Amino acid sequence: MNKRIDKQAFIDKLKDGQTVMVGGFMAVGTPEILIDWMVEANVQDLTLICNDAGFGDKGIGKLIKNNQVKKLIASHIGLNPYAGQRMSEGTLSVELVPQGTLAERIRAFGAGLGGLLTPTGMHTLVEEGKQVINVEDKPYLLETALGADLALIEAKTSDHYGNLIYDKTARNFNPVMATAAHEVIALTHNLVKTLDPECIVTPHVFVDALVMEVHDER
Amino acid sequence: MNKRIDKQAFIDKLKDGQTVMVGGFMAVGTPEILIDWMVEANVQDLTLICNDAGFGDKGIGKLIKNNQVKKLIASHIGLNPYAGQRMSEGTLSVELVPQGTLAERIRAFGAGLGGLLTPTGMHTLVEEGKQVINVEDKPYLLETALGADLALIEAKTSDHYGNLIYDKTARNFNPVMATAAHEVIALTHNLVKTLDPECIVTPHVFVDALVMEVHDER
Amino acid sequence: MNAKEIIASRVAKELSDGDLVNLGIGLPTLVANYVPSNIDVFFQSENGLIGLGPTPDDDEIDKNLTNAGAQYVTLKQGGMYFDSVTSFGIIRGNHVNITVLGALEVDAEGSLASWIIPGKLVPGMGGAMDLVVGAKKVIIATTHTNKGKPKIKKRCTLPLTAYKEVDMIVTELAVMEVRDDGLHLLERHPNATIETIIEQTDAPLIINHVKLMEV
Amino acid sequence: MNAKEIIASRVAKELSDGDLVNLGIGLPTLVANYVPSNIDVFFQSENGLIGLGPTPDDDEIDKNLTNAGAQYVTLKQGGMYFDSVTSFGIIRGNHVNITVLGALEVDAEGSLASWIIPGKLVPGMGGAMDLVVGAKKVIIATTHTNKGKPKIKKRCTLPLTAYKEVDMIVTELAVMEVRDDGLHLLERHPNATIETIIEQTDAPLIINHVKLMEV
Repeated sequence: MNKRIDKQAFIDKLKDGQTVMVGGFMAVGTPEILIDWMVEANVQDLTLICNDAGFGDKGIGKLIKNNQVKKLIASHIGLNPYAGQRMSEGTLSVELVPQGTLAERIRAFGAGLGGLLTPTGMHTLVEEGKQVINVEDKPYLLETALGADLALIEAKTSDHYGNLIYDKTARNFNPVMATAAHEVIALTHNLVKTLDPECIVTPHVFVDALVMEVHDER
Repeated sequence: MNKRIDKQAFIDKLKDGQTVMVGGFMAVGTPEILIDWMVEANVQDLTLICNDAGFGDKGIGKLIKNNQVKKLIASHIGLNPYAGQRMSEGTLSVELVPQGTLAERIRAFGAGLGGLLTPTGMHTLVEEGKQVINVEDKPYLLETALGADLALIEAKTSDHYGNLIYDKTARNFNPVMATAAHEVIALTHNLVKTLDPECIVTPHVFVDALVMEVHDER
Repeated sequence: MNAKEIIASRVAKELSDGDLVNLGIGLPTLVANYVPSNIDVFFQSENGLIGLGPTPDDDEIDKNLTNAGAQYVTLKQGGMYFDSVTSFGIIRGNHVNITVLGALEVDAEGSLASWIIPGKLVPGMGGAMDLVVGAKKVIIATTHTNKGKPKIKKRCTLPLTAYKEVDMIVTELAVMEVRDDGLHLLERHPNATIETIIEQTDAPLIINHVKLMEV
Repeated sequence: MNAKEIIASRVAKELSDGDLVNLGIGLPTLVANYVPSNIDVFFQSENGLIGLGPTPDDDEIDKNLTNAGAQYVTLKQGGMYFDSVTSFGIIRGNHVNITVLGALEVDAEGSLASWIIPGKLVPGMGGAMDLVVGAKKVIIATTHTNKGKPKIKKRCTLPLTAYKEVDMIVTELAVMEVRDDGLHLLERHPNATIETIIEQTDAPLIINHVKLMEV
């Protein structure tokens, strides 16, 4: 059950047109080296699911800058000037999702749910095209599950099985994305023999492959 | 922000007719002493939400034996002979819920969701009286949020703020129930100054009161 | 080998290295005794752990470490604890490779009845409905008949646990697979003739090449 | 005190001991500077922590410890980290006592517009829609007007962030509360007359006893 892969094995998993979830919140907790390798591989027409668009030269922003992204599903794109630019050029489409709804939709996919009812977005543009369902006379939006072909996440430490823990606010979307993709690849900065079974955040069953980065060069 | 309460303060929070969630799985992780105090207080007409009915003399089974429970919402009642007996006597009504659906319904309440779409129970008796909603041509049951007046949970250790960690499989329903009641009371076996902020399972904001039991006498 | 041992040992051959497996209570728990030694399998217990280890000695018992059948267990290396929401997220979310469950009835369409015995108190479905719906592969491990009456039906007559979710049925007589065109007889126990199996099965069987069960 | 400081200091008086508070980026973050010293308040940052501590010195900066505005922060005792799902469960689930947010427009019904400026790139709603819907008490902290134009309307004209969710509006001129019967003027800044406030507000104000703002 050796899950470690190298750069080439990672690049071999990338394909044009894939839907890829990437962990991170304004690039904190984004597996930068994996993004760099995606830029290097220059895969095209990606659909990305991420909390935000990162920055121009940090996080998934690098993929947007390099014109590899066809569609972005995110809660915020304001810190990456290339996102707006690509949108007005017509090469990038953006679906804006409230941050909590984004988290729940990804969670729903990972937990085998078809969707969830949230009050968030009721009576706003977010409601457009969605079913409104009343429960005890209160209206909720039906939001559907959101999964991906690939999830790229960043962990602080992994054990040999692929159990993961995270570092402070670099946790954010990483654990939930680890549940919601057909293949989950984790960048880890430490590899240890065992982790405290009470403190493991992502059980190894969610993790398909590990990339080891001892020296964090960001 | 002192959350510690004593036996009398606990008993003062109990009322006839309350809906009470109790953590535990076959009584593992059930705050036994709080159940004993409920038996002592002899509050009546309770609606209990718990994974199961416990045993005849362990867990919430003691409340059923003592005829304090009007309704039980659970996934399994087979290990408590009094549950079946009270049902046939007509003094106890039981709503059986698939275990994963029970967990999700409680979670939905705690997370402010109106409900969720699950494939579990489709084409079974569980479907009765529920809405079926199709998402991408797949049918799901709409299950609604489930909350309570009071949640009684058992933790291994609390810090002074009420942050909680649990012990092995005694965790089970405790963390989710901590999110889903108007008042949450935790029995804790240890009280410490600080807990590792990466390993806290239940943030203190969910916990209203702490009962300290240094000597576990079960 | 008795019937249960035959069933458990055959089911165990379905496991692959790295699999996450959830065993129902009763007969299915025996499967753990027959895991091939050359593979590493993780067992989940839906009350909140992955990585069931060997049964503890009396002096190693921890009252807060049990399986979903309330038996004392241990945790093996690489295992971890989690809450019920996570546990059923793993189950419903298709992250369990194989679940093995018992049956009152199972049918040619892959529907399962396992929670209501007419005239008896209904103890509840526990986690079974989620497991059958959520696991990648659902294996029913059951004796072929109950007091001589077939448990494998064309259509279940008892209230369902799940509709069209079962992938494979393993009994002491045969191994069957539910496919789109019906129930295929894949293997027979060396002591069971195809005629016996047909006779004791209340569902049409599609029969092509029937291999001998390795147990 | 400038307008922002007046607003932030007044909002801070709404906090109680033990409150969980979420401050939006911009003006609302200033509220943290005015928390009364006799109460203990926990600030949440929706990217994944409760217990924001003081801004770190340069040599204490941890690149993996930031707030929702991507600023480096610290964690105070009793605080903890969690993932985005938990964070928004806390927010949506009514566990945040008070959220303080800015506005483009806010109206007499308690509806808020804060995420779309016509003709400009829409950066996204981030977590604002969840916060406004989920927090027990929603306080809008905003200058009373924008370049002389009222921000407090009878009805919002811009696309909404949330409908009928705002509880209180605090500006440099006044404190207003949204009630079932309309928008009540509760307090005025000592330098602002009721006439000025009415003039600069594009919504009918219900006026009974108007106290002086304590700042």
